Amino acid sequence: MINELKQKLLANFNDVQVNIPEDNRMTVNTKKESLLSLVSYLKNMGYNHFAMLSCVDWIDDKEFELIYIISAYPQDDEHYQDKEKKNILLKTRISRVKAKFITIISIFENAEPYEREIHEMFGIHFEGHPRLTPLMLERDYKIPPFRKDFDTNKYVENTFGKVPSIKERKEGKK
Amino acid sequence: MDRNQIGKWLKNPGKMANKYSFHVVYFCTGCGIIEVPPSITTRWDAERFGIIPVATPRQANLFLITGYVSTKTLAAIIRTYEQMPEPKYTVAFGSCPINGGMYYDSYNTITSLDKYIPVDGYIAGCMPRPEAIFIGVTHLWKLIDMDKADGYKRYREDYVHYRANQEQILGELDWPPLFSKENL
Amino acid sequence: MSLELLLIIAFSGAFLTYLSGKISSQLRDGVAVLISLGLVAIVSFLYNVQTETVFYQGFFGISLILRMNSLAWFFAIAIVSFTALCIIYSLSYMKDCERSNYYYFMMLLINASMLTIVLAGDLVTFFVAWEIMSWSTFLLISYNRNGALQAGIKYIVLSLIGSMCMLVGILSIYTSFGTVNIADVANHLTPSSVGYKLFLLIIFSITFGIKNAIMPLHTWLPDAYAESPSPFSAVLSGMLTRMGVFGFLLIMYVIVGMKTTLHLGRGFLSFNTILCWLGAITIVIPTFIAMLQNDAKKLLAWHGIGQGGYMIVGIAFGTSLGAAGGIFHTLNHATYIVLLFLSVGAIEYSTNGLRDLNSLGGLFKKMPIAFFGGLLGISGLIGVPLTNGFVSKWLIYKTLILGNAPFLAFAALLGTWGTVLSVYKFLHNLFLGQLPEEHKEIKKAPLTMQIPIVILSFTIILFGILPGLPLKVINSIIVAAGFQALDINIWGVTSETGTLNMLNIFAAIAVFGAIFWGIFKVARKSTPVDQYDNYAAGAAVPKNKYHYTVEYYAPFYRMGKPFLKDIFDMFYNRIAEAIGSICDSVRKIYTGYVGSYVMYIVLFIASLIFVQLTWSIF
Amino acid sequence: MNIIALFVSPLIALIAGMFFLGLSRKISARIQWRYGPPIYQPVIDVIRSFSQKSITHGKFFDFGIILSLSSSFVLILFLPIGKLCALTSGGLIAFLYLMLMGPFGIALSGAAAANPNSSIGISRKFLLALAYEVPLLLVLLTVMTHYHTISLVEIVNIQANSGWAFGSWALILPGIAYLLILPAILGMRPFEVVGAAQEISSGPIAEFGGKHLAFYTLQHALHVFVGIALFVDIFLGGWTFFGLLNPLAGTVWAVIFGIIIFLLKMTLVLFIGLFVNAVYPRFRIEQAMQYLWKWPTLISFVGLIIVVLTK
Repeated sequence: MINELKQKLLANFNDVQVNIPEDNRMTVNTKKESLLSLVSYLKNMGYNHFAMLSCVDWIDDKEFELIYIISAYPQDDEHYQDKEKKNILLKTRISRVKAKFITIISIFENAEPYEREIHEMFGIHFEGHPRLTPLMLERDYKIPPFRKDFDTNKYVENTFGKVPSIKERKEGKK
Repeated sequence: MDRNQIGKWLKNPGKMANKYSFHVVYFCTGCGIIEVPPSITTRWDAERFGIIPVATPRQANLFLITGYVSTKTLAAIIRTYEQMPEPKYTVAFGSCPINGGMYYDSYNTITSLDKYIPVDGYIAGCMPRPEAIFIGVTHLWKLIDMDKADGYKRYREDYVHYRANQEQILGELDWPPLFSKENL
Repeated sequence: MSLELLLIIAFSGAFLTYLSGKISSQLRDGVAVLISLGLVAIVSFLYNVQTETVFYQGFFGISLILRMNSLAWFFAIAIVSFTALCIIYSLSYMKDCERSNYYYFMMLLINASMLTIVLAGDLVTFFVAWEIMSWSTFLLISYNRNGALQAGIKYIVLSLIGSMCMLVGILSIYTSFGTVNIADVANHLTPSSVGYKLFLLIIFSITFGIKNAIMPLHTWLPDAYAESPSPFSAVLSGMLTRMGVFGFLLIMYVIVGMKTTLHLGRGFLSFNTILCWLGAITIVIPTFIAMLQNDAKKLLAWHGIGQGGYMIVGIAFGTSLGAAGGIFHTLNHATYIVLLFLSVGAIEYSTNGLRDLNSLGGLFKKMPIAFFGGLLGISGLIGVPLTNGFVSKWLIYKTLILGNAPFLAFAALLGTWGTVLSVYKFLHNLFLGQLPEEHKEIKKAPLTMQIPIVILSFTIILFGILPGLPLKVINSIIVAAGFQALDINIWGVTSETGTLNMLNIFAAIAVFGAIFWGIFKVARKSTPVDQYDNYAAGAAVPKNKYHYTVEYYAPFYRMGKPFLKDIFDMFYNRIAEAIGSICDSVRKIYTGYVGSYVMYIVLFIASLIFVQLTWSIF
Repeated sequence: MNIIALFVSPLIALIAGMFFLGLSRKISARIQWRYGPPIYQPVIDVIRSFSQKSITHGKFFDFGIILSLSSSFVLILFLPIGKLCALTSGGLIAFLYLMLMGPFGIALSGAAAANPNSSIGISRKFLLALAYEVPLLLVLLTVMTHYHTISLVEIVNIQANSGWAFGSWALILPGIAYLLILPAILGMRPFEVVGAAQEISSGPIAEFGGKHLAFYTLQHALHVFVGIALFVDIFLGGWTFFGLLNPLAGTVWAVIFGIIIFLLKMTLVLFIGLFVNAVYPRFRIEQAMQYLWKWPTLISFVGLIIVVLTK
């Protein structure tokens, strides 16, 4: 089944590289232009669960890699087994400078919080997203904290380290 | 209960009762909370020391913080601490509240808790076993006996400084100061 | 002071108020208050007076009589004082309303007509005053127009059915005995047949049952209470509806006579047992329907029905404790239901007409007087010890239990527990809990609204601790009706099967309250905190959303809602719809075409000729 | 005698109530293979609460809890404890109403705190009360109809001949029904829906701390005492024990031993509740209502019918 899908993908899309590391897992590397059509194609093929959006910061290549994890479940609910679930990892790379990409909300509505999270943690702008407001972080980080060039040690020293102990503060005041 | 104890009870019943009736707010922040269920159930039975968990800070006098404290949790911790009635004691459990522990370089985990609220005792370890909770409690008893568990008094005295530290991390706080001039 | 003069003052005062309203509104307010307070003074001077005067001779050969006795005085003083309080309350409540002349006119007219009803010594006066009361009530219920008009029509239709029944009864009495004087009728009725007595009892019971809203005849009440202006709702629920109780007392214990009434029928199928069971149903079902209401006034209205059941059970059970309890409960019910309606009215006034239980809350900090009124009102409604409701309910329970009617007692006690739930919801959703931001600044209720609330709250406590005061009058009423006298002292009732002494309970609660208040004061002083400094699992307290009101008893609603429908109302509505559609189809003969009318005339004449030719009737 | 009872019976009730609270914690611990707290632990808790500095949400927040505690003490005066009964006015009906005032005071106080957890807890409390009042009222009416009196003292005294109420077989069904609803009256599991600490942060008392909490604990102790004592008074004959005290009749010893017998009977009844409490999980409020309106109501209803028919 998953091999059939590989053949179909290779036939329909000319710029994909498909690997099957395990029986029920498939990774698809693609160009960013054809991602949207791939996602909608997969949805039509029965891969109707958008499980997660992840991101890797390839700082040496000056690129972000976005990973869309999409799964399909067998129709037969009663005899469901976990190994019958199939995952597809769609990987695409975008430029790290002024990073931006297109939203897939039109295909999978539940992508909204994932894209917000990625926007918050990596600073990738998703065009067409209805509200890219802060999701989890409360503080103002100059560089998004999950980027590789965010120096946590230095940041911690500058913020939490700079809070004086009560004793110091009392003496400093006096 | 020996004769010595009875004398202490007559002298200061409130203090002794505080010692032997810890009603605890378990602030389940990190992995430390997994050590709490064994400590209050059959295996270690904290209730024999009068320690029972309660649901709201209003009824508690011991505040147990079990694990790392992110900045967002810090606000909740401060609110909860301020809602507890005095006298109240704070015990931080595990290494994370002491110096950040394994989250020493995290971008949103504070490194030492006692800059923001007063901590009366630390139980070190990653994680400490339930026995360590009881050792911590016995140490806290000794501190209370010696009147050294005075975190709530320090908080009252140095409230301005604590508040300044809290605001330095959390920005402007959305609740009014606990101690204004009239109820100090 | 003769009774005619009293009624002349009452009726002419109403017209005078209306006329002075044409001159200036201040003058009208003054006149209205003066008239109503004057009536209170006059009636209270008539205490312990037993007179009977013929005020008009020769009304078709019937002499119209007014008489005063303890029963009449008891109801009269209640009517005039509650109306006076409501008039004082109206001064600011109705200030900016349109048609306020008309409002005061109707209020005083209703007051006067109720006074005439209780003073009437013959059935014609009674009927005429009853009609004046019904019609003017209809006009005031529909004062707010729109929805109120529907409620008013519902009321007047049922009320007319009642009046017709009463008219039939009065006519039959007149044709049988040739007199309508109540005392004479009672004398004539003693030797007459059981069937005729039963006929009279049933036909009058329909009239008074509609007025007192006994269960199958109650449907006019919830809408009418909810839609009329609050001070009038208070009068309506407090005294006007209880004219039904007065009527029951009159027909059962004065006209037919106590001993006869209690022995009509056999076993379960006797008149008073059936009436008791109707009363028991009236206690239980409306009380539970009240739990579902989201409109404060509607909730109180359903309780108005439910509490009426206690009076009926007490009166119909036919023991001296029961009758005393039923009559006393009429007075008590009036005090606390008037108080509750006035408190709700104060909220309406302050929040610009809000009385939805789901959108208010936390008002006890802003309106302490109205809150204490509400608290004491619901305490009376439940019957918490030290409030007057406790005493009257105690009398009823005791007689039911010792009279071997445990199922009636169960219904009554169950109704009380249902009352606890629904009135707590009322108090909680209006006054307790979080105060919404938009009600931080509200209009302050003026003094004229607070004074009646304070007086009534005081009355509730007074009659709760010293129940002997009203029970003394009630005792003379039940003695006049032929019951055994109760052994009453100022603190309560003594009898060999258990005494009630409010002094004990009052002293115990006062002493323990003082002790624990003292301990509370001596212990460490507590810090006052804001409502937003509240436990929310460490999160910030959300403003305006931290109040649990909607579907307050959700688990019960899920279980009970399908069973708690007002099926009688639906049944009557179905009948009304059917009549409407029949009339609609009848109307179709008016085609608007001259030819068809000509055809009708021709057909009619043809049929007449046909009839004449066949049977030769004419 | 009445004057002595005025001072003694609240003390007995308070001490016994606190003892029962401690005992129930200890017994539950032992059933769960724990050592358990010392038996005087509730007293320590109350002293601790008193020594703490509480918060208040306004005057009414204080008023409710004071009303609740003082009316609970008044309730004790109406309850025959052994042979002591300070006040008899009003009988069982006044008793029922006073039983209502304790929870009502807490409800007022809890709702004044403006905490939705409290409100939910109170809503559950009243629903549970409605649920168990139906069988309870039937049971009490059965007893009152059977003995043809509304006075609690008389009900106890009539039982002195047979030692308990079950000498007359018509009262067995109501007795069973009362035992079935006893955990609900005491607020124990499986009916611990009101102060559910894990769901609604201990319900009505979510905002109580310091002296408010201490007052609440005392009130709860009295409530537990009353719930059990009512059963002992109505069905187990109060101070009587099959004529054991007859030789002492009229002496002070009869009163003292009467109280001791009474408390022993109460402990016995408490144990029944505790064994259920220790092993059962909690009902949802709907399940609790359905249960209470099914079996206990049916049993007590049949009991009432039997009593009415055999009268």
